[in-house]
Amino acid sequence: MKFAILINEGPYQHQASDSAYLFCKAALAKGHEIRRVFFYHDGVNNSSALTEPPQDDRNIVVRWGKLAEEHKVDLVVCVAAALRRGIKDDNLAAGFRISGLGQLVEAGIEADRLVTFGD
Amino acid sequence: MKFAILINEGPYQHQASDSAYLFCKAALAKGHEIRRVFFYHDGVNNSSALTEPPQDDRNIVVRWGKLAEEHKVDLVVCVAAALRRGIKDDNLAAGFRISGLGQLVEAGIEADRLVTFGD
Amino acid sequence: MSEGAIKKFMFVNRKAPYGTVYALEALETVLITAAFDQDVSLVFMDDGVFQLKKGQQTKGIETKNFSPTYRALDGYDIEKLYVEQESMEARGLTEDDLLVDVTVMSRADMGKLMEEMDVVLSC
Amino acid sequence: MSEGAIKKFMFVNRKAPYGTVYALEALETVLITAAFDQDVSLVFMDDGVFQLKKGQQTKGIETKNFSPTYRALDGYDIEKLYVEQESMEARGLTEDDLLVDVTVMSRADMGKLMEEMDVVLSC
Amino acid sequence: MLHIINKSPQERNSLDSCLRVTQSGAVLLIEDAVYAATRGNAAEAKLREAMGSLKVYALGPDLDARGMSDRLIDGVTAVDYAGFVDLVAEHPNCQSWL
Amino acid sequence: MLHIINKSPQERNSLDSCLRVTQSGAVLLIEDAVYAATRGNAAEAKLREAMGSLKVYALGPDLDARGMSDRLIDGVTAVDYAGFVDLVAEHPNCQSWL
Repeated sequence: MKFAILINEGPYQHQASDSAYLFCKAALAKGHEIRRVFFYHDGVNNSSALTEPPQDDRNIVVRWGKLAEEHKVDLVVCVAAALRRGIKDDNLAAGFRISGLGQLVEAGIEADRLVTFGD
Repeated sequence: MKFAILINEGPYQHQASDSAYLFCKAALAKGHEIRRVFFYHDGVNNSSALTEPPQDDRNIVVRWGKLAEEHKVDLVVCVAAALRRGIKDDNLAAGFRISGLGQLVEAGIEADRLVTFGD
Repeated sequence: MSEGAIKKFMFVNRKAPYGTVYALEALETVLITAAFDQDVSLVFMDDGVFQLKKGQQTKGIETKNFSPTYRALDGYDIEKLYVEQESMEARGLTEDDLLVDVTVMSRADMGKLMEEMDVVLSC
Repeated sequence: MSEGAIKKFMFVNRKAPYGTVYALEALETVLITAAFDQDVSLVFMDDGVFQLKKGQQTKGIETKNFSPTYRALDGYDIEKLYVEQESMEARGLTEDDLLVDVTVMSRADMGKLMEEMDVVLSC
Repeated sequence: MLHIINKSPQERNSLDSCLRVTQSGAVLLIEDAVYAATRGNAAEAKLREAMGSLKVYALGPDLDARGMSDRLIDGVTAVDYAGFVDLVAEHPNCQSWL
Repeated sequence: MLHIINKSPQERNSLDSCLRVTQSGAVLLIEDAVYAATRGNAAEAKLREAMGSLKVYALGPDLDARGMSDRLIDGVTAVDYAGFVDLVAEHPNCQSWL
């Protein structure tokens, strides 16, 4: 089955990004496809290349990038929300790309299910 | 009177930073002193130099910087929270400085009132 | 899915305007979804009904008043606006207080309508 | 204020752990405040009482379990931990369920205690 | 003590929690909390009851933004940001119920 | 339809709202919403009532993290993330009550 994921909150502040990541890992392990992960609202903050969590904590940004690389998951950051919050190509982490909201709608159309994680 | 301000949420997503800004402007207009504005939790995202809101919207980051310049307000971003969220000297907006949580405690001790804005 | 596929998208607005950005950024998604020629429904329930309140004046909070956008939805062929009756009543609002024409629905009918959707986005 | 001034700081914890970062980052502030030799009180009310629940096992959500920190507060001379009785009862918890020794207080006494503080931080 | 509430009374429990423990002082409603001070809101009864022992204020610019200024409950005082500053200064301490 | 709730029933109104409009299908409690499925919580009665018409699930890893696994209400099914995925796949559509 093809899933699309929408993440509305930034890393660390809310559990949303963690839950979404663990959902994606479980879905991939079951042989499902993650068609796209779309980052909206404060969710765009998940793509900051400058993030440096404490060494004994998870690195949410890097973790998403690795998942994308290993499983060819398309991580798309909403350009309008990103500009409002200071995410640009300059500080965009590996594995993410910036694009328009149309990518969310397209994912909703093409995927069998869209699952939202937020606050 | 000396005020200290604590801001726990990022710009745009929540009204907290807007309310805090308008409170500070009103306090300064009344002749009070803003001893320090401390940015914690997602509040650190208020200091991103890369923020570019739509032209017909307020620029929250620049607005804080101007207030700091005009009224010598000390804008301090918590280093631990900032590292978790990808705010560093590289992308720190004018008028802000990064320092430790001790600056919040010190502000709480030195100010007559500490007012918190958050979610 | 093939070219030209049409899905039923529902946007469930449950948050008040201005306190958070969700209402504003949800509208952006609604407009784009309509541009993709999808079947778009908007639901306003809980504090989301406040988004449609007439007379919003944002000058004092130095924030953009985006409420006129709801009036413009019609021009994008977005005509399915539903308000849950119980939510409206619990906030002292009537249809006359709202910026746009809506279909007022009971909570039971609202639940049934949600069941029929392909994609439900909560904002 | 002069050197060596001591103020009464209260941290009001009203949020559950893990769902948001507030509980964890509040603890960081608590420790620093104690390091400044201030008079520190911690209040746990509403869902904040869940922060003190025994038996937290975070491996399954791949997040750091910070609950042992509450046990360590004693070592930083942070000994004023207050739990509101009504909040605990509404969540099916008793003192035996908590990681640390606390003073259980009625809502009325909690309100009075807050009045006596110099700085109240809500997290 | 000044209690500052910024959440809608029907979305979150912060107003309820504040009123549960607070016996005296003042409550200032800002941001989405201003809905609590409007006629017909489900929170109206509990707010009126609280007004027996607490002074209640609501931030005017937040009422205006939400189109709710004309339905403020009698006995609640609307203040602007300058009034917000005065309230914080006049009370010996304050607390934001986040 | 699968309804996903992620907020504590005593902090926010999302569980109440969901149960108000939903007559059938399933509810999955994740993150802070798992407290709703624990014995002694003020939400227990309303959850038990909902279980008359809805199937209720709770995410095990979130119960574990909060130290609440041993007080899950009888009749609520704990699932892991794989079970979460199955629930989304099995139902024709889903909704997150944010």
